[in-house]
Amino acid sequence: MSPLTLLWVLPLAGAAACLLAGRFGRTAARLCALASSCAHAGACLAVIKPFIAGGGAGLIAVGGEPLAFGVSYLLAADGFSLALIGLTSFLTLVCVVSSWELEVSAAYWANFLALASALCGVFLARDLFIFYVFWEATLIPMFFIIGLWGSENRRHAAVKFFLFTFAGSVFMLLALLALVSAHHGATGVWTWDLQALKSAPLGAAGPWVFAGLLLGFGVKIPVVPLHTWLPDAHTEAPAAGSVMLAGVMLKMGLYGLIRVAFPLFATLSEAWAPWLAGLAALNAVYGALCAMAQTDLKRLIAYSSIAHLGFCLLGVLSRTDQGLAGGGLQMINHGLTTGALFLMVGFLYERAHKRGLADFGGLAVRAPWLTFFFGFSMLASIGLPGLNGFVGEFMSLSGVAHSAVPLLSVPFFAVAGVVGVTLAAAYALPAYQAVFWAPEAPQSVSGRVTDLDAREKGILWALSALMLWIGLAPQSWLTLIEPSLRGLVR
Amino acid sequence: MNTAVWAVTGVLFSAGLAMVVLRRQLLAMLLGLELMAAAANVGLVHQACLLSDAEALAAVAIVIAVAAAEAVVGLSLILRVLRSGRGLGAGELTQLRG
Amino acid sequence: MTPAQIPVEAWLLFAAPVAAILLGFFVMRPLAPEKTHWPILLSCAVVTAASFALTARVLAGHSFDVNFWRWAGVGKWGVDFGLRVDGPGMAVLSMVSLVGSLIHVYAAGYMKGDPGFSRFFLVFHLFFLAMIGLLTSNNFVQLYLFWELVGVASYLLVGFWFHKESARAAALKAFLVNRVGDFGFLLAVLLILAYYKVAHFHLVYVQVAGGRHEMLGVIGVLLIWAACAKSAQFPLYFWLPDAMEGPTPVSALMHAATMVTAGLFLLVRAWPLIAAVERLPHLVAAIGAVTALGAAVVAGTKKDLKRILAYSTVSHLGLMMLALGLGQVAAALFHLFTHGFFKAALFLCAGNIAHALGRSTAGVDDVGGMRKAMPVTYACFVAAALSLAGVWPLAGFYSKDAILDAAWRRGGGYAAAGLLVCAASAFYIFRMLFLIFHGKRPQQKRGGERPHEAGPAMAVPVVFLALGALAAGCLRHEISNLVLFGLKGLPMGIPGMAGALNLPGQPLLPEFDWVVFALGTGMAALGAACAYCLTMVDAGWDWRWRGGAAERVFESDFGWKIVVDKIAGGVVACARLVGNVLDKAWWDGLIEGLAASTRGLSERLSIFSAGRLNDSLWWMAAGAALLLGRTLR
Amino acid sequence: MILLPQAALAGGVLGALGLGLLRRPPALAVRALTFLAPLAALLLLPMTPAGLLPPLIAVDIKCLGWQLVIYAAALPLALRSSADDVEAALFLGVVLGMGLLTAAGNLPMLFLALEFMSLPAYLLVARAGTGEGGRRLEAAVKYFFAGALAGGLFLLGMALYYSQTHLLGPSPRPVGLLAQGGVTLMAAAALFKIGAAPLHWWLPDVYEAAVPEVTGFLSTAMKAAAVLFLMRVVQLVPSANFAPLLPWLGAASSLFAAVMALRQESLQRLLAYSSMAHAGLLVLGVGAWARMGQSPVAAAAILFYLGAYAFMSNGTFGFLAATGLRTRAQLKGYARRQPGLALAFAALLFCLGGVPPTGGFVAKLLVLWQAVAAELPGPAVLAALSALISLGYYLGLVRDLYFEEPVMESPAPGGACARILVLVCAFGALALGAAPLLLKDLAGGFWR
Repeated sequence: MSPLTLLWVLPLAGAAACLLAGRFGRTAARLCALASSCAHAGACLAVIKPFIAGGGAGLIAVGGEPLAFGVSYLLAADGFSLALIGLTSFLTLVCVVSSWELEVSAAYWANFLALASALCGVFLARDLFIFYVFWEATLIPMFFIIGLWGSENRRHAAVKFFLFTFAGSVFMLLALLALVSAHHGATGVWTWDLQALKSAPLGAAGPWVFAGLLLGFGVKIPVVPLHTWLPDAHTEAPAAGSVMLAGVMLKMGLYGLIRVAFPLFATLSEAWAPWLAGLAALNAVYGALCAMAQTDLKRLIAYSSIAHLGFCLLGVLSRTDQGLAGGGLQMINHGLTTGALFLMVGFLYERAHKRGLADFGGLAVRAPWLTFFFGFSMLASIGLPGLNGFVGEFMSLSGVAHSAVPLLSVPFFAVAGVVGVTLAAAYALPAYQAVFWAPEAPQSVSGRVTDLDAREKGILWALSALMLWIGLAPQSWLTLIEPSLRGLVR
Repeated sequence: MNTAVWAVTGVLFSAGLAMVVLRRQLLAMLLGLELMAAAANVGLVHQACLLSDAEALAAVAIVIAVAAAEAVVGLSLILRVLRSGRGLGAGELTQLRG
Repeated sequence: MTPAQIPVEAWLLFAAPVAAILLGFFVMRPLAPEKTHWPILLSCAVVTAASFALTARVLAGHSFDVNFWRWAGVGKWGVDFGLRVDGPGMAVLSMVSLVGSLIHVYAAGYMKGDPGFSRFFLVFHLFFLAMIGLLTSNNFVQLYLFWELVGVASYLLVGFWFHKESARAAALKAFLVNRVGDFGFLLAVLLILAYYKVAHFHLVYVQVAGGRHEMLGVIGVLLIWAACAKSAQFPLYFWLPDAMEGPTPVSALMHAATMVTAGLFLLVRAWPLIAAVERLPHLVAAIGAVTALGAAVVAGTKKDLKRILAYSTVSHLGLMMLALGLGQVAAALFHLFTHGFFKAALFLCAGNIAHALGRSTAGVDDVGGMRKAMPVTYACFVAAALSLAGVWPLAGFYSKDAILDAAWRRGGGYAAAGLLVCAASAFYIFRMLFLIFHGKRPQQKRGGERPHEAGPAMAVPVVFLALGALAAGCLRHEISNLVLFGLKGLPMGIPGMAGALNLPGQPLLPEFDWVVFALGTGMAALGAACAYCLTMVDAGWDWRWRGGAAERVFESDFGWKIVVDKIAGGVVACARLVGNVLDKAWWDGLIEGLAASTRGLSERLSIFSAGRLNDSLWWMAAGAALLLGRTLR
Repeated sequence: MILLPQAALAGGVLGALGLGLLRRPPALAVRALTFLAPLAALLLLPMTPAGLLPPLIAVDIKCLGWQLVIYAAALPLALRSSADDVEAALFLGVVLGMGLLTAAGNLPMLFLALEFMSLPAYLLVARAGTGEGGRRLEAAVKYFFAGALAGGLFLLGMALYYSQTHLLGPSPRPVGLLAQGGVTLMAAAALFKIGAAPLHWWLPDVYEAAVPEVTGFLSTAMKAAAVLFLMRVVQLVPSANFAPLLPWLGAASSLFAAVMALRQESLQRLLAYSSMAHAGLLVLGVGAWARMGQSPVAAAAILFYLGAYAFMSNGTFGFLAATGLRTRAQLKGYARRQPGLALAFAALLFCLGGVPPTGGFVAKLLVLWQAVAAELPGPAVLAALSALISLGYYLGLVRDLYFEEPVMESPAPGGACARILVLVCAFGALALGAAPLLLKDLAGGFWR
């Protein structure tokens, strides 16, 4: 049992243990969930620590003994994957602790741990079959999380979320199959190994296969035309569900692009980079504009996620050192800031069962700590320098302005990105003021809102400390992410 | 001569098919089925005699046996429909739809 | 110069405020919120002392610029943070630290008893730290970092009394306008990094001096755009008058002395880039002249005391921009130095008056004949007013005279603008003076108690500032040397840097010129005379013309506020259109409709299987025939 | 010796009828026979060596594989405890017919086996099950007439084929137009049996009216036999004219079935259309198999799919039998009443939908893989679309199961034996998800 296999088996075992512990009552299940997520976080740190000490450029791999149908159990982790796995385990721990007081059944904890296991699987898999299985396996736990513990029209949102992602993934599956068949046609060997498939001669079908992959990953990122599942899924998911959905699941799409799509189709991705960058810039501006028009706080944060992911995509597409590192780091940052924001909206929803901007007001008086933390995360989210949001966005945009890719070097993508940054303040601050600063509206439910308790404050202090650390001293994080990224797209 | 036999087969088969598809009466449809089986047999037996091929003649025997079995099953079903009081028309059998 | 050799005062500049804020937040706020200001005032003292020590070092020719920390580095691309202590930086920092400390003391008195006392002081000192960082950073990225931090601090402070609707709106407007300005700054920094491969000031200067002028025009315009937002210049000035909603110490420190000068300081830092493109300095000068004139005229028509001073600040910043545009770096910085003193003094006097009347802000018609009631405030107000108007021995005269001299020498529109601004500023300041202190109108009794002189904590800082407004003029040679020295003897701590770079344009203040003196003082006297007749002689002037078309013109700043509201409304409408109509109704509707239409299709298709036996058989036969037909072709 | 399994089944039929003669058929004995005969066939299977009994019988390794799948799929119905000897005989007769089909050597034997398995099936549909039989009778009549018509078409096809090629078995040389026409007619008969689009009208009515266990049996064992029948017809001539049509026909019928199932209120009718969608996918698989020169890899993919589908379909229909649920409204909130059964049903639904960690995904992947490998992009995309639409109603069912509030009073659940069957099927379907691991050495030969 190599450490990498442990990384995805541990949460799964934890999930099973939670279900069993559920027999003996809720507290047993909760404790079991906490134990397994702590163990998982510990395992991640144990793997990451020596990795950073070794300069962050190495690669831990698990031998790929062949299974049936050309599949081989091939796992590998470089700095970038480990960073995302670390984020997954940390956010799972945050979710477990933040939903401690909810009266939920053991299945709630089991689903979260199963989701964490599947996510770690995605970030570890180097064999496209296993990658795809984990990729889709994440849908089932999230479907139940949204469906069973969501808010009012959770049922529709859960089905829409599953179908939307499945639609993208089905065509991705066809693309993978075409790739494997083409490789078999040329070499006579059935294999799903990512490295081997790089040499698959696709010829005329190349653009179609690349488009299939992009469709699958694009739905998950989400790229604007394929994004309409996100606001519903985020709004209806429970607090912890939105944290995992925004924190890690949105990164699967971009990770897939960086790990699978770009290396497999280096020439095509270079040729299509300007078009994709156009979409990414559209993402940034469109997400911000939509966020400005929202009246539901959670929906506003969901649209802001679309904008942030637009920056990550821009950075990655610029194919420059700092752009890639910026995109990668922004994925982690977005996980932290949007995770924190969703947590706090979740706390509000737990107390007042309302999410509208007009339903609150005067919270600065009733819940000063919540006001402080929400303000802190919101500033990090709109990219205040000194906090983590700025580092990712700045490096991504600097990458785009600096890029050597034709048409991309003309800075209008950078201009669009900076317009997105500017609009960020335009949607975040009015909402912040309406909920926290404005006096209590007549029909407001602020009366039910009590300030954060120690547990909630503890989580938010941890998240804020991380945000400040990345914002002021991103170098240590960059050494973890950057070396592996640079090798990928070059 | 060969074409004459095929003409008979064709005519008989299409008559049988027409009876099955167009007629409302269940019995008439059953007759149509038997007619189709018989038509195919005519073609088969003619060709078998030309080639005096034993295997084909055995096939003809099998076809005749099977057609008979088919008739038995068909009649039993139609009788049950009659006993359940719904008459022979195929039109009333529309409980299952959609 | 290696990081180890950085003098301890430079470290103290940062260590003291950070320690005070952390101590304040984690210790004082929970335990003794009303004593939060003790560690903070101590840190102000330390900072002031350190800044004076550093100024002495720079005057002695030991300014330094050194990188001590790699913020983020990837492959060849990298951004380092460092410290740059040189002439312009120290000139502004010394004023900022002194004025800032005095205003901190004033705030201790002014904000006593306010429920958000500790929150106020923490954010106030965070702003102070940000301003220090801004003035001592040695590259564009670090400057941008503190620049944004200053913007956030101004948002939190303007919106300090968040229960007031107008304060919230003003805070939001201030931050969004600054954000629009930062659009230019961020894009400029990205372009500098992209085309010059480095963000460090001096390395960029060397490249620009070496002839690389790629995208310099665009970068210059963007930087000017950013400066216009922060220093409230023509296109983006309209947030400053509304920012008066904040408490008086905020208005005094941020919106008079320090924050608004950040924009000018950015242009000083980026001056070699802007000067390298021949048309840009004219743009800066033109913006400065237009803003100065427009704001001075509008200031004369305002009713609220603090708004008059706000427009006066916009006007004086316009003058500084004009000086900078004409190449007079030292003149601009010296005027910034003196303006800090007399404008802060004026604001604090206005604060005292309002405080005395028991209100947060006072209008011209609420006050009158306060001369005997508040003698100290009256004295300070007169000193600062005269200094502002540019009366001979005072500080304001020397700095304004230098600018007027440069404008007069350049001639043309600039000279006319300069003179008109002198007249207009004299008019509005004396109008204020007469209306508040000498007005014959009987005082309306409100709240019964007579206005009394402010307490010592609020009066002492005002006095010091007034003294500064009087005496700052004699420092003019030190300031100009400081600016000159700062740029010459700059031992470079950064490898691969050539010797110091001389800024284009005369660094020294011009000599005394009788013609300019006569013209300036004459125009000031003319302004004062007009103010006297329109307030003391014909008392009703201030109310007669109101209500007419003229008021609408002045209230909307010659129509500019209407244009801005239209633009803002347009953006919000566009967002609502995209968000609700395009995204929710059409696009989401299309996809949901697709799903619904497949269900509908299933509805329509089911009529085929009506369950009749013959139809089934008919379809079967037809299917077989179809299959046969397709294969036999 | 080579027909041992079939002999065991024939013994079963005669035994059941014999017991009937004794007027008082002891219920236990009949039930034992219905269970033992397929089990005996299953056990005897590996022992029967390949061999030829020209011209009627031809048994080889592949045919044994097919028999294995068919008998396994037939087992669940064998479990249904019914004291009725005639029903037992009919069931064993159908299974015997399928056994003969796998061993059929030439066309007449194929026709005999086809009718031998169809005729008892019509009666089984009419007879099995308690309560008023009106709906089942109507379904049986429809099934009979459709089946007989298909039989007639097959006969005509055989006659035409024979008249030109003078052969009753596969012809090595390419054949003329008349024979091609004959082969096409025979293929039409096979397509009818599978339930492909234009010839499918009988399927929903029969699957809805019959008792769930019988429907499960029909949708799995009968479908496997029908697919084998289609493959035998394709093998008749070197390059059949209708083969290139199969992928499009399969994909189109799968899409049509998926769309039709969206709006169904009755659970059995919905699962009937879902079964038709899977049948379409299998026809696509056969088309890909034919296009790739009848490669064993494609045949293995189809066999795997049928094996996985046997678990899935028997499981879902077993669930309907075990719980007695009829409409989607009754299904609402059922997870609160029967958490264990509901979880198994949800797992089966995810398998049917082809969602990765399950066996259904591996099956669908293999068939799609063959379609893509055979350069059939159009049908592959249509199949992917139908998979997406079918997931729509599978998720709809899971949504009713878990997310809805229980509305109506649902009937009391059935016996323990039926519930265990559902759990076993669910476990089997999920276990197949790890097929790459499980079949590491077995399928190695194919895929290396």
